[in-house]
Amino acid sequence: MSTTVLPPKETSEPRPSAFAEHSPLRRLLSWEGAITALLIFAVLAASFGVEGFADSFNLTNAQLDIVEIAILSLTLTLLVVIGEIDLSIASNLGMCSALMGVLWNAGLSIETIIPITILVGAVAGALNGFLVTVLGLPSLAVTIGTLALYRGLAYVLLGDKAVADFPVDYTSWTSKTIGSLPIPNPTVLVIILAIIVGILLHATPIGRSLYAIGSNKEAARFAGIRVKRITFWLFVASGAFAGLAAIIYTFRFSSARADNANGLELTVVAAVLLGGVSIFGGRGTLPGVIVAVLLVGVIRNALILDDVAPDTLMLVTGGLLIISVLAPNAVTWGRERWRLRKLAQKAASTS
Amino acid sequence: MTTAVVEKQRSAAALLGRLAKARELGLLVALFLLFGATAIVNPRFIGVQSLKDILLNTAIVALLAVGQTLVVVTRNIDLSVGSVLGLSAFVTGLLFADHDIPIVVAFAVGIVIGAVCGVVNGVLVAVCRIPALVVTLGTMYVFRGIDYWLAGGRQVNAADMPSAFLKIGSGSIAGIPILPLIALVLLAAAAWGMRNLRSGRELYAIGSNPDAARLAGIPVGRRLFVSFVLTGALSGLAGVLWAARFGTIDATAATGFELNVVAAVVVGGVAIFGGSGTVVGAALGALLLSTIGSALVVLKVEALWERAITGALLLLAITIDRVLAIRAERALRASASRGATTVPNGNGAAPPPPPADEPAVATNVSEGSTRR
Amino acid sequence: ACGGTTKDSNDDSAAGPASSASANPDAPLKEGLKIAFLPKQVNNPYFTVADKGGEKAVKEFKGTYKEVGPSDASASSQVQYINTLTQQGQDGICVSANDANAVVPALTQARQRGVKVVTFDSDAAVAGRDAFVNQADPEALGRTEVQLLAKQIGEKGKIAILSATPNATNQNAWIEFMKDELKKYPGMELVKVAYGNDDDQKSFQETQGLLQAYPDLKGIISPTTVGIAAAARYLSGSPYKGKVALTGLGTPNQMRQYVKDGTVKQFELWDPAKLGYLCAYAAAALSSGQITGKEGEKFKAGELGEYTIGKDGAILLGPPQVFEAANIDQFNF
Amino acid sequence: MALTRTVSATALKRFIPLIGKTCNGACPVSHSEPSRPLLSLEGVGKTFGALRALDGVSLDLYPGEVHALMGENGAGKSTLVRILAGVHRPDTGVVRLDGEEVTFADPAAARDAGIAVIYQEPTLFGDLSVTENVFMGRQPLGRFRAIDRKAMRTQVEALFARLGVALDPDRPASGLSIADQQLVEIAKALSLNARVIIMDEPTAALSSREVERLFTVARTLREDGAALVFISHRLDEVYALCDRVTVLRDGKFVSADPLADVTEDELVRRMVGRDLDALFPKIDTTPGEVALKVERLTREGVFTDVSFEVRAGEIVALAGLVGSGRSEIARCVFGIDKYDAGSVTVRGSSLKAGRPTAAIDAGIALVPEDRRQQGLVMELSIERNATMTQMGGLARFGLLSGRAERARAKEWSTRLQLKYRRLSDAVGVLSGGNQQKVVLAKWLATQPKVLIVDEPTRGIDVGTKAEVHRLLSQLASEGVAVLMISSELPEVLGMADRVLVMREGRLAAEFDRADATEETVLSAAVGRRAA
Ligand SMILES: Nc1ncnc2c1ncn2[C@@H]1O[C@H](COP(=O)(O)OP(=O)(O)OP(=O)(O)O)[C@@H](O)[C@H]1O
Ligand SMILES: Nc1ncnc2c1ncn2[C@@H]1O[C@H](COP(=O)(O)OP(=O)(O)OP(=O)(O)O)[C@@H](O)[C@H]1O
Ligand SMILES: [Mg+2]
Ligand SMILES: [Mg+2]
Repeated sequence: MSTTVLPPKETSEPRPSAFAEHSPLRRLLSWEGAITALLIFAVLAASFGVEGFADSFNLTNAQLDIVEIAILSLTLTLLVVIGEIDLSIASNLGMCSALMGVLWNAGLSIETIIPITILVGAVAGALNGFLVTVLGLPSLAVTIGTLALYRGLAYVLLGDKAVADFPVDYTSWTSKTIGSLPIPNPTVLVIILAIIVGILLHATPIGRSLYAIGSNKEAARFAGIRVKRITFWLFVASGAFAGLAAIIYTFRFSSARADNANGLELTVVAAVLLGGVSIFGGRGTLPGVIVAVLLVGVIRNALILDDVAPDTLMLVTGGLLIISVLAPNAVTWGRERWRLRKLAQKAASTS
Repeated sequence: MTTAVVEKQRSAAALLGRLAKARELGLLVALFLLFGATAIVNPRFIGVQSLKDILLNTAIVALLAVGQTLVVVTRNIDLSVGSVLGLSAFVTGLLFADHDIPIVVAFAVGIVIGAVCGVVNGVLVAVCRIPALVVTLGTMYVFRGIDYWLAGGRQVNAADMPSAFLKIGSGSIAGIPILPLIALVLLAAAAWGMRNLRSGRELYAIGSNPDAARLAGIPVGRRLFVSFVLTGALSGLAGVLWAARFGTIDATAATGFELNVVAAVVVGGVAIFGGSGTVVGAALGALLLSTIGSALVVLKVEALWERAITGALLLLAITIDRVLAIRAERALRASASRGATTVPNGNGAAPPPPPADEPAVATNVSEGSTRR
Repeated sequence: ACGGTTKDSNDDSAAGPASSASANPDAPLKEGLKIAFLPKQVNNPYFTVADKGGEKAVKEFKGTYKEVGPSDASASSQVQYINTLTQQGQDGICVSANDANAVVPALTQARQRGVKVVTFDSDAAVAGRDAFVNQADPEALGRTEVQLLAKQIGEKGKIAILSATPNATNQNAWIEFMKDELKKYPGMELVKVAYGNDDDQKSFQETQGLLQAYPDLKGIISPTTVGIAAAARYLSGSPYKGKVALTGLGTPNQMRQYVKDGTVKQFELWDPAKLGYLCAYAAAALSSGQITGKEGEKFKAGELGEYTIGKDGAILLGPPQVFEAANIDQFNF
Repeated sequence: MALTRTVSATALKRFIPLIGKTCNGACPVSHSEPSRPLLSLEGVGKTFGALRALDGVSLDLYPGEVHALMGENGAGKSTLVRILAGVHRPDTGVVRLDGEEVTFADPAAARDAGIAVIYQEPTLFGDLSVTENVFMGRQPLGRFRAIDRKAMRTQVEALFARLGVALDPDRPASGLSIADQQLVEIAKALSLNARVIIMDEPTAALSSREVERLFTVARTLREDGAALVFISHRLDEVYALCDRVTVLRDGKFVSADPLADVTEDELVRRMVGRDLDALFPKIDTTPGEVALKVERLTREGVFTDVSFEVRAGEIVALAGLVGSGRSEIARCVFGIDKYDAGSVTVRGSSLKAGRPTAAIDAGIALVPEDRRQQGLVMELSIERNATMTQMGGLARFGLLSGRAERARAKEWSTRLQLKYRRLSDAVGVLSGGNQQKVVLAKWLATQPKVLIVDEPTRGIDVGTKAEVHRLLSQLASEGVAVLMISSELPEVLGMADRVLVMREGRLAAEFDRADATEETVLSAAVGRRAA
């Protein structure tokens, strides 16, 4: 259809402004920019102010400390962007870890256990997805339910036992670094996954539709976006990532236990929100979340290394989370005040 | 036709209303079945002592569920209740241990601490407009951090507290344990207020449609603020009661308790996205969950299964809720006849019927051609 | 399993760094040793007392003491602290492991970097530490608890155990010995092992449930301080007070109330301060080269006197203290 | 409940404002006036970001008048209403009530001052009963400051009787049709006994009977001395009800006159700022192949056994009463809802039910009736909204580039003469008419073969309306099959090649352009033989 629908008459082209579209200035003022600056500052401060921080042994371990958080935050970002939430991820991780123990004890090979674990994680995610999409239940309520259910199943599976005799080839893989660089293997995995998820979210039609879904599900449906299907599969992905995180966790600690990663979901949620993803959906970027995970990791590591007490750590974690949302609000508020004051001055001077 | 239609609509609405009440009814039925089934296995489960114990176990979580309902109906959530409880409980214990304060002062201090925490949450949510989930997730860490900092590894024991105070936690008045009595009184007050006070109804309005609430002149910020402060105060009170009940308090008291509370509220039929649900439902939800906990022990179910069963029940509760709601909606749609919303002689009302020859058409004919 | 890595094909031989150095029993304790205490969880009063004991010891041998630890009792956060302690170049770490296995890789790394690792209260896998300060011989503890209860109930009737979490290593070891000891008492029947998850409310509820499920229950053993306190509180406020015997492991401060009001007759516990004290000396002895952790080596632990390392590097603190109305006021922890 | 105005002093009764035609709003009320304005705005300005929504606007409202506020989409009418209602505070200028300068801190303050507002978008509480909705925040109180439910119920019944509404007061507000929602809003405003009643497009979703009923009520209120502000894009309604008219253009005051002094053409010229072209610029086309064929389509309880076809180059209108099921058919054809029986065929190949993606692939586009909820994602930018339907096509190797999106969005906003500041602005800040253009852009960019438009000009000003009509006509002439659902009969008669009439979920009649008249279409819609 070669439409020349309407003869272009007077066009209302916007004047180019200093704040054009994607100007670097604008980007810097965004939350992602601010938090990146904060990260750089934190790294510099830690390197110079905290003894032993910049050491490669410490850096490697600092990365390992946030591997599972990073993996879980990838899919949680997608879910929060579409306005859903998955609080069952850590329980799912625990259940998958317990399952690994059971399967290992049953004599299955690790090579078989790994895909089964990811699959079971995905199935657990699919249950969330089913309840949310088919029955239309709010994901917050559903995943609080499965949070209890999956953790409970973990105990049912492995009970009071711990399975610890996983093969050394696998358990030591998690702490091996790439050559002499301070980059352990799991970090490489996280980077690959982050790139994949990042491209999916920011450069593909599906990623774009996630923002539409997060802002207005009905309008998204009317635009031909398969809201339910996408939602369902994101929950499945979230479950599969939890399964993957379970494998890494279990190998990293060489310990399959039912209480693995207990309570980790709140840390992940906090990291995602700190990364600038709106809890109401429709807003947020993956780089922001990655930076937030790194920031949390760096701050924790540096403070622990500096012998700061856990109560301070908690205050910092909570405070950071609140400030992350408070700061942008305050900036907007301040700008508005400034604008009104200027208007009032102008009115006063003209009259 | 008109009355018939209205009648139909009425009955459908009544059905919906009944369903809302059915929620509480359903919980009662579930409780009844649970007690019955467990009693068959072990008759002592419905003995006086056992019932007392169950009520005692429920009292504190029910109190928190009532508070949580106040915020959840406004489309908010308070995840910091566990931390507030822990902080208030520890400070109460500390004051007893180090300063020998009178019991009344302990209650006052606990409630004030809770209220102050509520003020922090309230300001951040209502004034700074930060989503409650984020705020209270943050303050959950912050309040607990303060608790840890105050405690510094200390523990307060029953011996440090006056026995009159500890009596509140386990004693009875006229055979009824005190703790549930306190919870019941506050529950009744909250239930009455939520139903009969303007401000109570306004909480529902805010949760149902926040923008419209603002336009309707409801002081949304103030209401949210007050509901967070009340929730905080209730958590603070719960902290004092916790100290009285458990006798041993350290900084970790009630860690993770917020999930139990939210679960009780959800099982109690309070919509997680606001607008509907009652405090009575929430309290019944709390009662059901703690009864399940006790019943599983009595039924000698493997302890490992308990958590899984709780989770499954939670899912079951919201699923049943949802299915019922869908049915009710369908009933409503089926009964509402098409295009019958405007009725010429509705209720034999005063205004004269429009001229019979003017068709009621969904057209607003311009240029005034049909309007003579 | 078809050709992959299975449990059978995987004969694990992940031994820690072999301590090749030989012990010099006459070496003096070094001054200025940096000894860190890493409890399961900070803010846990039991560990606070234990660590205080450690601090006292470290002061005695003029070292630098510090206590760090996670706010939640999870293995992963403990690992984070082990790594930082390693990074900080501590001379010795006294750790109570949340998960016997999960801490091993981190501890192994620490030991490779010259840090001496002594576990206390809750052991890590042997490969991960140089020595383990055992608060009580699991066998003795398990058996004495049964004996304490047997005496109180006249060796007859149903009994239950209220434990901590289902996978608490300590408790499970003790429970095994309790079961074994019970074989000697044909009149006593263990009807259930309940788990209070070291959570006060849960333990309380479990006690209540036990009594409903087994109305003719005669006694409860709770080998965990949280559990016994909760159970005592339940009993003291219920008609079962005085009728159901309760014993186990508890701190005198928590239990004083219930011993005095007659709910509990006897219970036992080691002195956690001594545990920490001994652990600090063991770490110092290791760091100074007095011992290497081999069976049979001896070292002096300040005012506690001389200790000999037993099998698998275990150092036994000594018999537990039994508390009762007559002596409870002499203790404050 | 007594709805009569108690304030109505005899002096105010039957007052008809007589203001000189040339008076330009800001001019002071002359001394010969029998009354001073009840409510007035002076030089009010309001800025959103960099957008000047209102710029020095003045307005005088006298007791006993119905004052029309007119202007194109985005002229600033709703913004002015929100200022009067205390939702926004003006950046500049003053509001006077009874000659006193006032500042409304919040909507409650305005309400307490006697100002009632019916907003453009219904603002109901879905979970609460209709009764509670009417009285929220001002429930009658009984003992212990508890809500007196009985009194509340009686008052609501009286209100509904007065409005002739047969709604169950106890049913929850969720699930009410838009018309019913609007009626509840009106009842709410009436219950306030307000001195100033502002109605922002209250009739957009009402049937003519409901409109007439509303007008009767409005006239009574006027008799009783209230001041009414009435906003509508329908000139006939304005002329039927109003006494004076204030026109806004681009946020600026244009004129304020007694309606009797302004002709329709003049009014339109003032609003648009230029002469309008023909209102229904229908281009004659010869229909081609059958593009959309609907056979015996049924959705239980909604519509039954509906068959029709639309040919390429043809505009087929679907007329009928509100709630006759027209929108539901569109939803089913497009795959939003599933149908229970029947089939939909697009250019020879049958369409899978319940799959909007399949419909889009087959070349169907649906411009839905509720643009805020269904048409647009308000928080997203104009460009994202405009390209939302073509992301697959814009992607290269599965990846999208922002540049391609922007180019595509720019192309279409230029074609449709969209008024915007930046393409990256959220679409929510646009005015209603411009939002509708974004919806059109997003679907036209898919180059559809079958275009379904549901109430394409609802809430759109005359100028934009004419543009939309020209657009539809041009699309048809280019071979697009257009199915137009509309509640505006002139639009139906002016644009359609064929008119299908729905009644109670069934297809009641079909008329050719030549046979379709107001009489025939109306009769078919209500089920009577043409007189
Ligand atoms: N909250 C807001 N933020 C930013 N811009 C706004 C806001 N509200 C209105 N606007 C802008 O102000 C201008 C005037 O809008 P307004 O809603 O008053 O128009 P209107 O005359 O009511 O139009 P319509 O007839 O379409 O309802 C529009 O350009 C609109 O985009
Ligand atoms: N949002 C809604 N919620 C509940 N019922 C609705 C809603 N919208 C429409 N309905 C009902 O669905 C039925 C069919 O409505 P539909 O919108 O298809 O009719 P229509 O002929 O297109 O009328 P309209 O001119 O209002 O669009 C009506 O009974 C109507 O009241
Ligand atoms: Mg408007
Ligand atoms: Mg419609």
